[in-house]
Order: sequence, then C-alpha cells, then structure tokens
Amino acid sequence: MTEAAIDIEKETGSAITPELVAEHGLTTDEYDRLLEIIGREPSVTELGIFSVMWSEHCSYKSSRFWLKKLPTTGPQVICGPGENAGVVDLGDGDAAIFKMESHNHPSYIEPYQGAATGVGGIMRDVFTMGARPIANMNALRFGSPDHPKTRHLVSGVVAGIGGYGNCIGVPTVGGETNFDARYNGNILVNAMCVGLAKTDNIFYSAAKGVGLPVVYVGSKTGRDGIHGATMASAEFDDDTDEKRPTVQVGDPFTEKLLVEACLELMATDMIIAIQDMGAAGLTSSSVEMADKGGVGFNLDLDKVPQREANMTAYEMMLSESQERMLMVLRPGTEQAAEEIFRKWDLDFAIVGETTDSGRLIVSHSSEGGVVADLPVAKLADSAPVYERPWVKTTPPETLDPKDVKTPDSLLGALAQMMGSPHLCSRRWIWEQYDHMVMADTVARPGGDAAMVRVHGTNKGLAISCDVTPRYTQADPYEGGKQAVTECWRNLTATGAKPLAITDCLNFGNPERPEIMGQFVGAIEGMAEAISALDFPVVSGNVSLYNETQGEAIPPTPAIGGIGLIDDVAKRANIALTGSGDRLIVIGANKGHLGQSIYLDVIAEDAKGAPPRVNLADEIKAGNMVRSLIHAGKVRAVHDVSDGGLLVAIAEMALAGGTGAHLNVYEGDLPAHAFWFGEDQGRYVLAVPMQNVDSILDQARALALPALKVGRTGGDKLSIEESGGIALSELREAHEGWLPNYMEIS
Amino acid sequence: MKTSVIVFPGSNCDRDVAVSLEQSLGTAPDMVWHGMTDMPSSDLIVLPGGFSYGDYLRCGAMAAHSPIMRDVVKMARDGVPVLGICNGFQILTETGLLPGVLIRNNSLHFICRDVSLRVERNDTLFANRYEMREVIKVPIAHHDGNYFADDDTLARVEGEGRVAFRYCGAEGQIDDQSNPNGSLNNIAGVYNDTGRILGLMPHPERLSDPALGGIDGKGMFESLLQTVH
Amino acid sequence: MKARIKVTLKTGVLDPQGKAIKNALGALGFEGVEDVRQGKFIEVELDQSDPEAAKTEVDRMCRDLLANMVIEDYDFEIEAA
Amino acid sequence: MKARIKVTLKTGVLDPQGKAIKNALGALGFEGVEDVRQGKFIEVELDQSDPEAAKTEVDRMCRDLLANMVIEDYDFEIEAA
Ligand SMILES: Nc1ncnc2c1ncn2[C@@H]1O[C@H](COP(=O)(O)OP(=O)(O)O)[C@@H](O)[C@H]1O
Ligand SMILES: [Mg+2]
Repeated sequence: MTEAAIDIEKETGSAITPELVAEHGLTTDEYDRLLEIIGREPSVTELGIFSVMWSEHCSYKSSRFWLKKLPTTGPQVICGPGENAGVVDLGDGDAAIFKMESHNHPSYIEPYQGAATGVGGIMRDVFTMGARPIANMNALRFGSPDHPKTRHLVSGVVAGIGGYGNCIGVPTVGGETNFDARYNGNILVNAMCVGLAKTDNIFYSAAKGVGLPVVYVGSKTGRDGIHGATMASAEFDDDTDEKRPTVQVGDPFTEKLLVEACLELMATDMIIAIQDMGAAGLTSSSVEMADKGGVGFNLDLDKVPQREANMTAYEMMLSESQERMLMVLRPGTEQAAEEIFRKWDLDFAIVGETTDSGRLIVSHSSEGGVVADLPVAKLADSAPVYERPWVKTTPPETLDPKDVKTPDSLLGALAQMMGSPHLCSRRWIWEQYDHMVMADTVARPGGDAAMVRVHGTNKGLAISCDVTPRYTQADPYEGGKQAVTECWRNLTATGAKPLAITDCLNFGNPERPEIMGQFVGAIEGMAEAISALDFPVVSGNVSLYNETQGEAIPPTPAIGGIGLIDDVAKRANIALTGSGDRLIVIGANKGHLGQSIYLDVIAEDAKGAPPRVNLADEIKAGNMVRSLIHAGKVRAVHDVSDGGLLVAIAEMALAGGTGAHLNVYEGDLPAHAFWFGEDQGRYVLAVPMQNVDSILDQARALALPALKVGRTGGDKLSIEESGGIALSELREAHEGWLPNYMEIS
Repeated sequence: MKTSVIVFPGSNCDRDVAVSLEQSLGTAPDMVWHGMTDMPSSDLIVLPGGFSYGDYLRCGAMAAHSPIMRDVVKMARDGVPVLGICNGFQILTETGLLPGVLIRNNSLHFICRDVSLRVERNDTLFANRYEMREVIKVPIAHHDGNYFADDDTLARVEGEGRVAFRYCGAEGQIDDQSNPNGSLNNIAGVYNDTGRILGLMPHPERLSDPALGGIDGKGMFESLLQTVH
Repeated sequence: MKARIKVTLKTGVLDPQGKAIKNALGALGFEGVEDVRQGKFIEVELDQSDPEAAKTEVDRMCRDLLANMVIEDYDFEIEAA
Repeated sequence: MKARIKVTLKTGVLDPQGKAIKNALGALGFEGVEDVRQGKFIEVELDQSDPEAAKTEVDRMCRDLLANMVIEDYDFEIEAA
C-alpha cells in the first residue's frame, strides 16, 4: 500500500468545521497541533482517531506529569506501569499480573451493563498478558442512601459485577463500599483483577517485526460505546439522564471463551504481541502495538468482523465493542491459531500487517480506499501533557476529642455505628458474587484482605482494596498516604508480605485548580507511603471529570494491593474463637476523632483533620505483627480502621461468634475517644495466655505501644461493669441494614 | 476407576471437580470436550458446574443438546453413574434424565454461601460415606437453583425416595428459613429411579479441602471409590 | 421470513420474576395489578420463503430448544419479510 | 384487562443470548437461521375497566420498570378480560 493522500472531500463531503473539532473534545490549540503533525486537514476518521488518542482517558494529559512521581520499581517488579497490567514476581517461576480500572460514567448511565463491562475490561487487561485471572475485587462508591437513585444503582452495579464475574468463573473475593452524598451524581465503580502467570511466559504488546499478520479475535464489532473514551473524560451535565449514549453490553460467555482460547494459544509459540481492545478499541490497540514495536500497521477494515450493516471506518475505529483482542502472530502460524479460535466459536480474522512505514494506514473499500494515514509515533506520544494550575488544599484544624459529644452509652453507640451504612456488613453484596469458584479462596470476603491460593501450591496471595474518601477530602496528602498504608496494613494483618499496588485515581475536573491541588496532594502522600513501605505502583488508571453540575466527588485514590504468604496454613484471620485469649492493641491510642465514623454517626458532624500516619511506626508494628502470625503466636488479628478499636473488636467477635469482656478504659482520653478514635497503625491481636508476656516484651523492646484491653469468651460484648450487648443483637444491627435497605424497592 | 468430566463452553468448575476427583479417587479424570461425539469408556461421568453457553435462554438448555450428550444419555440409561453438580444438575433436568426443573432463585439474586444439607439417603453410590440424616456443610453458588416440579412429579420423587439432599437448619430441621432459593420441599438434589444418576445444586468439590473451610463435600467423592468399579 | 415466538410459563408453574415485578409495581404506586407473568419473546429471522415450511421448522425449534415443555408453552406467528 | 407486553432490545444493541441461541440452532441442524433476538414477554393482569386508562398505566409501567429504556424498546396490546 502506498502512502496515499486522502481525498477528504470524497470521504466526508465537507471540510472539518470548528464545531466538529469541538464535538470531538479537542481544543483549538490541540487541533492546531494535529494539523502541524499531519501537515494537512484530517479526514473525519482521522479526526476521530486523534480525538480518542488525545482524550484524557487514553492520553493522561492532565495527570501524566504527576504520575511520574509515584515509585514504580523494586526487586519484586517484573513489569511496571505502561503495559496492560503490572507484573510482580511471586517466586518459583510464578507471577501475579494485576490492575484496577474505573467504569464510573457507564455505570451511572446503565448500572448493570456499565459495571459488567468494567469487570470484563479489566479481566482482558490481565489475561492479555498471559495470566489466568484468579480473583476479582470491586471498589464501589454510591451516593447517600436517601438519594432516590442510590438503591437502583447499588442493585444494578452489584448484579452486573456478579453477572459477569460469576459467569466467567473467576471469584470476586472482596472490595469496598461507601455511601456518601458527594457521590450522588457520580458513583464510582472500580474493578480490579488479579491473574496468575509463569514468569517465562508473559505477553507484551510491542509488535516487533515487519510483514507480520495482524489478527483480530473475539466478538464482532458493532456501534457500541462510540466515544466512550471521550465520554469518560467529560463532566456530566443536566441532560446526561436524557442523552443516554449507546452503552456497551457485555457478553461474559464470549469472554470466557476468549480467555480459554487466548490461554490455549499462549501455551504455543505463535504470538508476538497481543493487546485487548479497550477504550477506543481498534484505534488505541493498533496504535499502541505499532508504536511499542516501532512499526507501522496497515489495517483493512473490510476484513473486520462486523455485527451491523454499513459501518463506517470512523465507527469501526472508534467502536468499543467488548470481548475483542488484537494480536500480531508469527508468520505461518495463522492457520493453527485460527483453529484454536474456531474451536472456541470465536471470530478470527487477519485484518492487516505490520509495515516499516511507521504509519497507521487504514483502508475501507466502501469509502474509496484509504481513510486514514497517520504517523504512529506521533499519534502515540505527541498528546499534550498539561501541567495544570493547582492550589494546595488547606487541611482543617485537628479536633480536640474533648470537644466531641459524649455518647449516652458506649455500647449503644457501637450498635448504632455497626448498623449504619458506613460500617454495616457487605454480605448482601458479596453473597451475590461467586467468591469460591476455582476452589482456592482460602479467605473469603468479610475479613481484612481476601486470600487466594496459588493453584497447586501452598502459597497464598492476599488482596485488598482501600481508600478512605472522607480523609482524602479533608486532607488529600494525609489521605493518599493513609490509603496506601491501610492497604499495606490489611495485607499484613493476614500474615502476607505486601508486594505492590495498582491504583485507580478518581477525581473531579482537573481544570479547576482546587481539584488539581487534591490530585497533587494525594499523589505526594501516596508517593511518600509507597517509598517508605516499599510498595510500588505497577499499574493503574486515572478517572477525572467526576463532577455533576460543578460538584466534584471527594478525591478518591483507590488502592488495590497484593501480598504473599508462603504457606496459607500460617495465615491469620479476624475471627475470635474459644475463650480466655487476651486482646492486645498494638500501636498508639490517641483518641483521634476528626473525620471519624463516630463523629459522623453519633455526633452528626464532619470536622477536623484526618488521622496522621506515622510510617516508621507502621513498619515497626506491621513487621512485628507479621512475624507473630508466622510464628503462630496469635489466634486472630484485625487492623483497626473505620470506627476505631471497639468496632474492630466487635467485627472480630461477630466473625467468630465469640464474645469479649473489655477492660474499663482508665487513661487520660475521653472513653469514647479511646474506643472510637481512628488513630492509624494499630492492630488488635487475640493472644493465647501463654504468649501474652513475650508479646508485650517484644513490643516494649521495639518501643511500640501495646495495651491489654480485654479477653475473649461468652456470647456478648461487655465493658466490665456495664451489662454488655449480646452478639445476636449486634449481629442483627450489623447484618440488617443493607438487606433491609435493598428490600424496599 | 475411570472418570470423565464433560467440558462445555462456559463450564467453569471443571477444574475444581477434577482436582477433587483426583484427590479422592487417586486418578485424574479424562476431560472430555463437549464437541466430541464418542465418550471414552467411563465408570463415572461428571457434568460440572459453570455457565454452559452463558446460561443463556435457560440454564443447561443448550448444553443438553451438545454433541457429546447423546452418548452421555445413552451411557446413563445403560447404568453408568452420572453426577451433575449445579449447572450439571440443570443440564440433567434439561435432558430429562432427572425430573423437575431449576428456576430462578426466589430472591432473584445469585447466592454464594455455605448451606447445611440433610442427607436423605445413604444407600447410594454417592452418599454411602454419610450417615442417614447427617447434616453436612456444602456451598451453593447459583442464580437458578429453585427446584420445581409439578404436583405429580413431586409426589413421585418423594414417594420413591429420590430426594438426595435437602436444605436444612443447623439441627437438620427443614423449614423456610433454611431454604436459600425457594426449592420445593427444600430439595437440593435428586436421584433418578435407579439411584445411579445424581443432580445437586450445592458444590461438594468446594468443601473437600480443609484449607477452604471444610471437607464435608469429600464424602461424595469417597463414596464413589467404594462402590464404582 | 420472521418468526415471532412467545414462550410462556404453564399455569401453576411458579414464576419468581413475575411475582417480583408485581411487588415492584405495587411499590411504585401502580394499583390494581392482579397478576404478572414473565415469559420470553424470541424473534427468529429465517432464510425460508415457504410459510408452511417455516411453520414446521419453527415449531420444531420451539420443542427442541426454545421452550422447556415441562414448564413452558409456546406460540408463534410467521411474517413474510 | 390484560396487557401483553413485548420488551425487545433496541437495534444495534448486542444480544449475547440471541447470538448463542442462533449458534445452538445451527448446531441442532436448523439451517438458514439468519438472526435471533431475545426479549421479554410480560403479561399483566389489571383491575381496570377503562382501556384508555389501562393504556396510560401500562405505558408508564414499561417506562418506569419493565423496560430498560437505555437499551430496550417496548410495545404492548391491551385485551379486555
Ligand atoms: N463491594 C464489595 N464486594 C465484595 N466485598 C466487599 C465489598 N465491599 C466490602 N467488601 C468486603 O467487606 C469487608 C469489609 O470491608 P471494609 O470495611 O472496607 O474492610 P477494611 O476496613 O478491612 O478495608 C472486606 O472483607 C471486604 O472485602
Ligand atoms: Mg481491615
């Protein structure tokens, strides 16, 4: 094929107007830059291609500058950000491949399909690299329970996540769920997938080599989600409810076939490069593969399997139809590869070849031949990078616990908090997810981190998703630091050694300096924690413009982390069992009530600075707890987070169906600050009597606070002289809220 | 002992059950692709859980017509033991090898959790390791597990003692509270008239390993060892 | 030719979806909803010009696959393209 | 009164079920099946004697609950009992 000039008039019938450029989300400056790059006016197809490549979603133009500040390396990292997903070494030739991604806007418009396709998309990112997906997680933020849309959104999103993951047969083992009025118009649906591969059989997207066949596999292309990538980069306005753009519908059955077919092909030596078609489908997959391989691509759209009649090049290049992949194969293997895909009833088509032209040349006979002819490298890396103006968030003053309302009774307050939307059990959600399929889920949802066994071994992979949006809202820097640290702590509480994280950075409109300031603050806080904890970011995703009518969501940098334990039999869980164990809190109790759940639920207030993380103390406490778990010195472990100490103990009691008698607090703090404060860096341990002294000694030697707070036993939770609360009553409050709320339709 | 696990497009518990079979019986099963037309000789055929054909149209409907099923049905009629778990149970009802149907859970939700089952018969090749009326813990994970049959069929199933397991409470009581999906008479699994074909919604392969939280499901695979040759 | 097929539940067969819809309609304030039954509506595009042949074929599709005769009935009409 | 409601996917929206049924029919030996689309068929029994009022009500039910207007269309007929 020659570098044919494009007859624009013929293709479009009209020249590119400023309105058309604006509709494609390009600024005048950006359009001028485009003109400079290609040296002529683009065709409409070319304009479409540029617009998606330069969308915020694909180009990271507002975030890229800051993302570079995140540490991404370490001896455990095999592949950091830049590929479809991150790769971490698990030893013995095993690798974990994982990533988290947002599907916020589509899930608001059509919760079931939006969430389902979010799960499908993130799984493709993982198996495209050669991993069998082994666990899914989901981090969900909904609006206030009182908002008229919330119930419908919860119901659809949860059903969609389950509908997709269950069908594929990958367990959804955990996640997080928040309710907050600030998400009323912009819910967040972040899906994470973890896969397992062999370190010597990992697949990348660089299409190295000329004259190689470019192959399309999976489902046919339809007019699905055209402009999804630009939509993910735009603010919602008043008519979003009306507009309802073409949403993608997921087909998990086809994805299951695609997983199996791809893994079957990957067991051979036929693939040179492979990439899923995600946002901006055929466009971004071909540009990225060609660019990374330093080659050109000739694509013949006549060959693309099509679901609908009369599709244009523009539509095919921008379609976001699901369950599709692009591969570059070793020449001569086409037939053998095709047989595999036919066996699995999937489309297989050779749609082009790699060239030495360095150009993406797209042809479509019904539109007169070549419809796009663009320089690959420029398409890939000349996207603008903006250093947008930002202002630092001023954190609120620290709240004195003495200024916070005292509860009528500690245990009454506890029951009220445990039965609130913030702390109630998420069982109604996770029971709709198959969390046991693959028969390796050793720690199911409900504890700190979930754990799946590395199939065929005793090794365990711990997985957790964390961020506390009310902290990040008040202080993005401390909140970002806390999110990374809480994830590390949750993994540690199972006995796993934290290895690495993925992130999903959900923020408002970056063109507003205060939002950009939140972004910068969160990144800086995350970076500090990451480097101190040796917990690098290996993959991630940024979702900006989460605003409705100028109201931004709280900054929500969701962190998804994984950790490793060499023997699942050594892991700890949160359940109290038996009686007579001593409960010991490791870490300092300072009664921090600012931004706490207590403040919100009992004092109905939202003031103060969030708790601060002391990274040096975190490391000391975490390492000690992990070594106690490995040594078998503790019967149960739970980290202290939302709701504070008493909530952590109540969760442990409910998990094991064993009560506890707690000592009356006799220190300087108000009792409610002691029991409900959200100081960081703490763990509750249930310790058999004979190990208590040695653990206290060990803590003393490390200068770590360790305090005996009670002992296990019985079927209620009591604080010495008061009568106590029956576990059954607490359970009713804790388990009841969500199903009761969802029942009213 | 030679076992075969049929793999349909969309099966996803095929590996799980293969692991349990191998652990309990000592030999790995043959994994048989649904598109084949000839079954290898087998002492036991397992139809695994999952979402064959995406569970589209009706669960199990399309798989019941897969090429391999002609042979499976024939062998089953000739007395080769067949175990259908979850989706496999749905497929067996669609082929008519087992009575009744599995419709949408009455909550309309997919449900994944451990349930208690009461063993209703222990004189079969699948359940001889259990005590009569023993209460065992086995997980369920399904969207369509609500066992339904018309009055006559139900009377026949009950009358002939073909109920294999019922959902029950911790003490073995059969009541609405312990019925997770609305199944008639809390039925969780049924036998055919010879007792050599068993379909059940719960997943014994998921609690056959102490690391996963229990081994009550193991009895079903170990029972087979004793009786099938 | 196009076949429009309705698959409905036999009387007496439990219909959890129908029941849920009925409750939801009630909760939404629709009064006087006495019963709801949910079935399937399947459209099949056929390359067949003889209506009689199409009829026989569609009937067989329904029996063989589209309906479960244990609990469902079906009914269809054929429309020339 | 009885309302018979058909809920179908909008043109262009992927129909995974229809696709799978089409393949299954092919595997069963039915030739010439060009396309299959699966929708819902819902029958609602109404305590309402005025056909016009019933129409308005059913239309609202479809929009509010029975059809997902983002991806589905609906159509119905009312039959006097
Ligand atoms: N959307 C969800 N999906 C699955 N599991 C969830 C979801 N939300 C919360 N969970 C589970 O509920 C438990 C409690 O969650 P959370 O309070 O966020 O834990 P932590 O405070 O330890 O991070 C965890 O086991 C978590 O995995
Ligand atoms: Mg935790």
